[in-house]
Amino acid sequence: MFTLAWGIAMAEADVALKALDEKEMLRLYHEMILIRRLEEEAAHLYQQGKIGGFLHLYIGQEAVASGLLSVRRPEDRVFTAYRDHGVAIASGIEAKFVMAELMGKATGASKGKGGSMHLADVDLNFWGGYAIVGSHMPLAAGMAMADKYRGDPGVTICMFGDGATNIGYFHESLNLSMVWDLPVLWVCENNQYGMGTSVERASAVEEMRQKAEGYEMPNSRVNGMNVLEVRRAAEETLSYIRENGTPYFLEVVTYRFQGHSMGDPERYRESDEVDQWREDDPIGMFRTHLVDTGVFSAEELSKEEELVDREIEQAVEFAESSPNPPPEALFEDIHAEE
Amino acid sequence: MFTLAWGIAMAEADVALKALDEKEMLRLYHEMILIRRLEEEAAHLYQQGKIGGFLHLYIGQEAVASGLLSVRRPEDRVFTAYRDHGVAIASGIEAKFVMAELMGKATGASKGKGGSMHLADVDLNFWGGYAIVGSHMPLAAGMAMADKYRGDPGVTICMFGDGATNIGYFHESLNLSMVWDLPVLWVCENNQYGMGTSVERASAVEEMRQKAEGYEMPNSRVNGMNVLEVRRAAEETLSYIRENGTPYFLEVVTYRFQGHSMGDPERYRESDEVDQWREDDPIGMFRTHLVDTGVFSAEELSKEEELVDREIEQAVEFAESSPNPPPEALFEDIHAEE
Amino acid sequence: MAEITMREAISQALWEEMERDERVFVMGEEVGLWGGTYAVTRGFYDHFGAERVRDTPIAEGVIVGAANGAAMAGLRPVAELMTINFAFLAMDQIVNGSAKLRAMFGGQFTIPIVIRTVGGGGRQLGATHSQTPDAVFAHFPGLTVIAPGTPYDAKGLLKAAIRSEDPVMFIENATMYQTKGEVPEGDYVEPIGVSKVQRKGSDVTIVTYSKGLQLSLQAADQLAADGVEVQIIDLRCLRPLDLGPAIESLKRTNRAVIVEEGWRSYGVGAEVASRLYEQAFDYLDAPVKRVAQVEVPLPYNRELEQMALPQVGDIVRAVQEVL
Amino acid sequence: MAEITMREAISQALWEEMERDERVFVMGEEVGLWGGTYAVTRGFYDHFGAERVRDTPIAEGVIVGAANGAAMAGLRPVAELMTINFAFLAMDQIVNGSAKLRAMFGGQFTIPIVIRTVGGGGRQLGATHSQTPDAVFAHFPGLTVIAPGTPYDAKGLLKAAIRSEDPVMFIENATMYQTKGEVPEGDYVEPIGVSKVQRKGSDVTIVTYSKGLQLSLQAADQLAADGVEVQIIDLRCLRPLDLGPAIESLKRTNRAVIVEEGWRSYGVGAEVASRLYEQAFDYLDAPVKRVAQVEVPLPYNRELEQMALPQVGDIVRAVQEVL
Ligand SMILES: Cc1ncc(C[n+]2csc(CCOP(=O)(O)OP(=O)(O)O)c2C)c(N)n1
Ligand SMILES: Cc1ncc(C[n+]2csc(CCOP(=O)(O)OP(=O)(O)O)c2C)c(N)n1
Ligand SMILES: [Mg+2]
Ligand SMILES: [Mg+2]
Repeated sequence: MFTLAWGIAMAEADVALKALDEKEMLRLYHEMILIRRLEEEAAHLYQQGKIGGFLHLYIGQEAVASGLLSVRRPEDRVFTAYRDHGVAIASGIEAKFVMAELMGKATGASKGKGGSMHLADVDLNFWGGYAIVGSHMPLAAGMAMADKYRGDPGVTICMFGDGATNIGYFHESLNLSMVWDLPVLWVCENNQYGMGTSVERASAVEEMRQKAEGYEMPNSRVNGMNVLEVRRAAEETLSYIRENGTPYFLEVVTYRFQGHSMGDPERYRESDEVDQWREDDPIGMFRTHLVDTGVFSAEELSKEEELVDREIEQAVEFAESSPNPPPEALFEDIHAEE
Repeated sequence: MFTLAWGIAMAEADVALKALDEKEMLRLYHEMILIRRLEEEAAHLYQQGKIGGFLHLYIGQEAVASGLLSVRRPEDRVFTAYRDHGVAIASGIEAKFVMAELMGKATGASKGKGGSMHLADVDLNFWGGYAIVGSHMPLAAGMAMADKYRGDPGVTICMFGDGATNIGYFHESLNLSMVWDLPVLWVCENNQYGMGTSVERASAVEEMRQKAEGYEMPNSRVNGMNVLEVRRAAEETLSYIRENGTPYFLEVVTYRFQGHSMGDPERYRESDEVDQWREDDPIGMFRTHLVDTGVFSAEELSKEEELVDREIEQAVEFAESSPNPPPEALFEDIHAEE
Repeated sequence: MAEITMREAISQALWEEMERDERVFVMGEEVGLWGGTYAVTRGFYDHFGAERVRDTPIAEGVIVGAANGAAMAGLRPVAELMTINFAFLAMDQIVNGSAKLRAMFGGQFTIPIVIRTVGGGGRQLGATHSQTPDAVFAHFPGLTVIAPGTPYDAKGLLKAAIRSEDPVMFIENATMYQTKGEVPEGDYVEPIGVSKVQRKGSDVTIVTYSKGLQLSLQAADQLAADGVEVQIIDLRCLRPLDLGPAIESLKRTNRAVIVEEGWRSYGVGAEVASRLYEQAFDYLDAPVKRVAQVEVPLPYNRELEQMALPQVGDIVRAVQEVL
Repeated sequence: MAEITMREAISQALWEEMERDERVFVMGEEVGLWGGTYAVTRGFYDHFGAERVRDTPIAEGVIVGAANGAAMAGLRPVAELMTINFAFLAMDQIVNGSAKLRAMFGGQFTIPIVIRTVGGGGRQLGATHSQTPDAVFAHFPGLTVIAPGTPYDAKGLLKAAIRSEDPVMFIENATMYQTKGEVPEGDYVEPIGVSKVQRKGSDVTIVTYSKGLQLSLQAADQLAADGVEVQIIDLRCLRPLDLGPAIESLKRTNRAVIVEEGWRSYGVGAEVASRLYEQAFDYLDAPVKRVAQVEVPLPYNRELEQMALPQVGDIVRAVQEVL
């Protein structure tokens, strides 16, 4: 089993921290809390039958999306898999549009056609969550190629799980990105499991970044429970890509606190393990850090949490009161030319 | 472009050479000549319209199949791609059954149903040539798994091209072989091109063995123009696998002297390059070596070549005089249960 | 006979075959420790061990491919593809591999693989996770395609599939695992490629399979209340396709409705209808009706999704229309 | 009008579209330096350069996948799959990707990809390299499937495909590249989803497409010598499928034969026949005949292979039988 070795991480990250202004700190904190609360609420609504399909929670991994996307530019494109609520929020989709999509409403990010696994907002350059494992990796390569073809700036940020690294798409996409010198940041969220299969039961190597070696792709590994470290890694790797126009492989080590999706019996891991990781709760750690270093007081942060609570309430209200797509929507948006 | 760096190879291989008896030397020489002549004859018959479909010649690569399979045991299984004449012969299929298959005859290795790309003789543990690039790699993993499952000995030797290393199957198969500890010898015949695409235009790395690093799979690279070196590498790697029960990746550097298949315009490479490689003709080099070191005289080898000529004549005769499959064969051998 | 669920029936078949024959093993994503995402192999891992209940990486190509290889080597793999939507990632190994390799090498070996997979819509999983593309697999000679509609047939046919020397694709429907039916406890085998009368009636012939059978049985009850008696033929197997009982029935009813969950165009109903016309043209008093899925990528929204899927009411209407 | 080959017609369409629109580019195995394994893109690499004529690694999944991505980003990729047999390796990207992503995300983007590929048997390439599985792709809503039967249509329809905002699978036949026909020199576009009368006659309606059209035209000549005049309808497009002209024709001929190169069961003919019955039941005097491939993995041996493929003689016989 993978064990934590990030003892010094938060301290180290102080350097980066210093450079951040307070406003950005608060924004980051707000966003992570927003993701967490949104999902807690979604789990609740799922149990009530107001959300259908699969619901894959991101709880425990919030620092990855928030840290990573906090430094992306508008021209940077974002792709992820079906565990996409956090990435959607961190890409800038408002909570209410996420919530409406979860409830299948016409006002949802994907007009109620996609659901939890298929959020997107192309205007925000968030190109969506994809439920076929690994299938978005070729898409990401193609988008980066398009940008390069037209001489447009922008890096394509493509997130995927540890489990996805074992599928053919991973290999074909990474190779192509090197052969064609594509500006892609490949981000592996290693949360230790693909459904119930731990990394060592599915992968020849335990560090996902090692796979990049097979392509001579520069790579590194970072603590995904620390939003500031993720942010710094994102900054560094994105500027590497902007300078060189070639891909980079970033492994972010993290953990999902909940089951794979709703109703997972979790027979494949011990609750001890989960508890141990929960001690490194990315939100809790960040909160403590902000308070300890005196950037914000506990009260200030609690106030922020209340703002989030209201945002969630409003999101639910918006979603609940939004209409279902009309029957004719069944035939819409399939073809561009009818 | 990849350049030769095998200056000392033949001399080094002397050590292995000493240990070989003369009979085996002659057998190796005979076999390589047989492969070469068989293909020269096949090219001829193809031009006459007596062979149809695609015909991928192995000329230039004979030392790979012959060296590699000279040390395999009967329980070792063999898989390769569509460039399979040499592998078929080195697996023990008689020239006449190969020739009959090329002519689509009922007496052919695959009863005339497979053709050049799909030779096999399961009784010899040669499981065939496969025309979908990379598609045999999962099969090889599965066979090795079956042997392990039953506690049978035997290594599965799976040969594939440099071009095949870029397809998803490669990745999925190599990974699985490590995760499940499968006794597979993965052999990449790097002949510098996949059709008209040179290695550096298709692959992130120039040494195929580097890809094994992504799986922490032990690997090495050997000169494929030198039959003795290939043989030694096969010996070493096969015994490694027999001892450890885990896979090994062997890259064999070689070159095809002819086009990808019949009728290739070869616009993608300079004739200079071909000529340069031809100087390292694996058969010519081996002949010179055998004569120079006094193992055999030029006359003895010429006599052997005449034996091969007769064998080829007889193979053609056998094939020409063999019947086509009967019409009812169209419906045979599809299902085991009718 | 005990009433058990489809899930239990399939699970029993697998379990009994694994007990019977050491060469039988299962492999796939989450079949082991997790116990199968549809709980079909729950308890197998503990009982049979990790060698015979093999969790795999997420890599459908090598799941089917390695199972093909193991089958060629004489084992009897049951390779599970978590859903049929992921079978497209193994399409080459299924249609170019399992279906063709025996023939292509002149019959030198057999490929006794079973590819177990699960299709079906209606669970709000969105366009890429809700397909019923059974017809697509049935198009390929060399492959046997089974899609049972009752627990009884699921058990008997899965056993037959595992014992067959030939490659079989065994397609379940995700919304039917709770469907109950009478199933004998011990060993029995149903014949492959033989369709079956699942309800008798003389007014209209319904030809269907899998989920379509369950919907048709419900429609039949409603129709019976109105005095319309339908005869329901369950194909059970899409390749080879047996239309004998359907044509028998047509000769009496002279009217047919085909019910399938998948999309209409180039679907199962097209082949069945064509053969009915070819073989019973003179007995048909009205064009055959096809009840099938509306041709759209299935949306997440529940109402829209249900609109697209064939419903009991659609079948009732179709039967009334051909009368 | 000049008589040119199918190869030239397709090549012209590609060339002209690339000249017309900078967003159009081709990618695939051997499309560049080699000039295309069927020489369709010969000369393109030198003229348009490596950025717009992109040789790829052998990796069909990422060929279609990257093209999907580029299309979503606003380019107009023409992704070439060297043969349709390899399309199974890209099946997920085609049917779960190209076909569905626009709908699944509520229409936020378009996917103006063209997947050019080549099917067809009869060249002794063995079971895995000789398929004509067009029906399989036509099953999926969201995808447009075009398979032209003449150089004229090939050029006009490929241009339409490239200009379409929607994903198109464009299927050629490897034995037809030398087929000649009249083709205007400059720009013209044929409508997608509109079938076409390719020969007039009042005795029997033949519905066909692609290679089937060429075979049917030959059969028609033979039949005409015996005084039988067939009307030939070329579908040109399998999805959307236009049977208007076929039904028009049926109303006069009352007899139909469907000709396709692929396997019979679950093939194109099944869908066409079903619709003809559904829409013109009262006009049909005899069951529709399907001429198609014998259902076996195609063998290498030339005689056996030809036995399995539909021949001109089979069409003649089928027409005589429905008369
Ligand atoms: C091609 C494919 N195979 C299988 C599945 C079923 N499946 C959904 S999520 C998942 C696990 C993915 O694990 P990982 O990539 O680590 O992502 P995580 O869930 O941990 O975020 C599997 C196997 C799928 N959606 N697609
Ligand atoms: C999946 C697939 N894609 C494309 C092809 C067409 N094709 C046949 S051989 C070949 C090149 C293979 O190159 P390599 O693996 O290096 O083998 P070599 O021909 O050099 O022996 C290609 C692209 C194929 N047969 N299968
Ligand atoms: Mg994971
Ligand atoms: Mg090569």
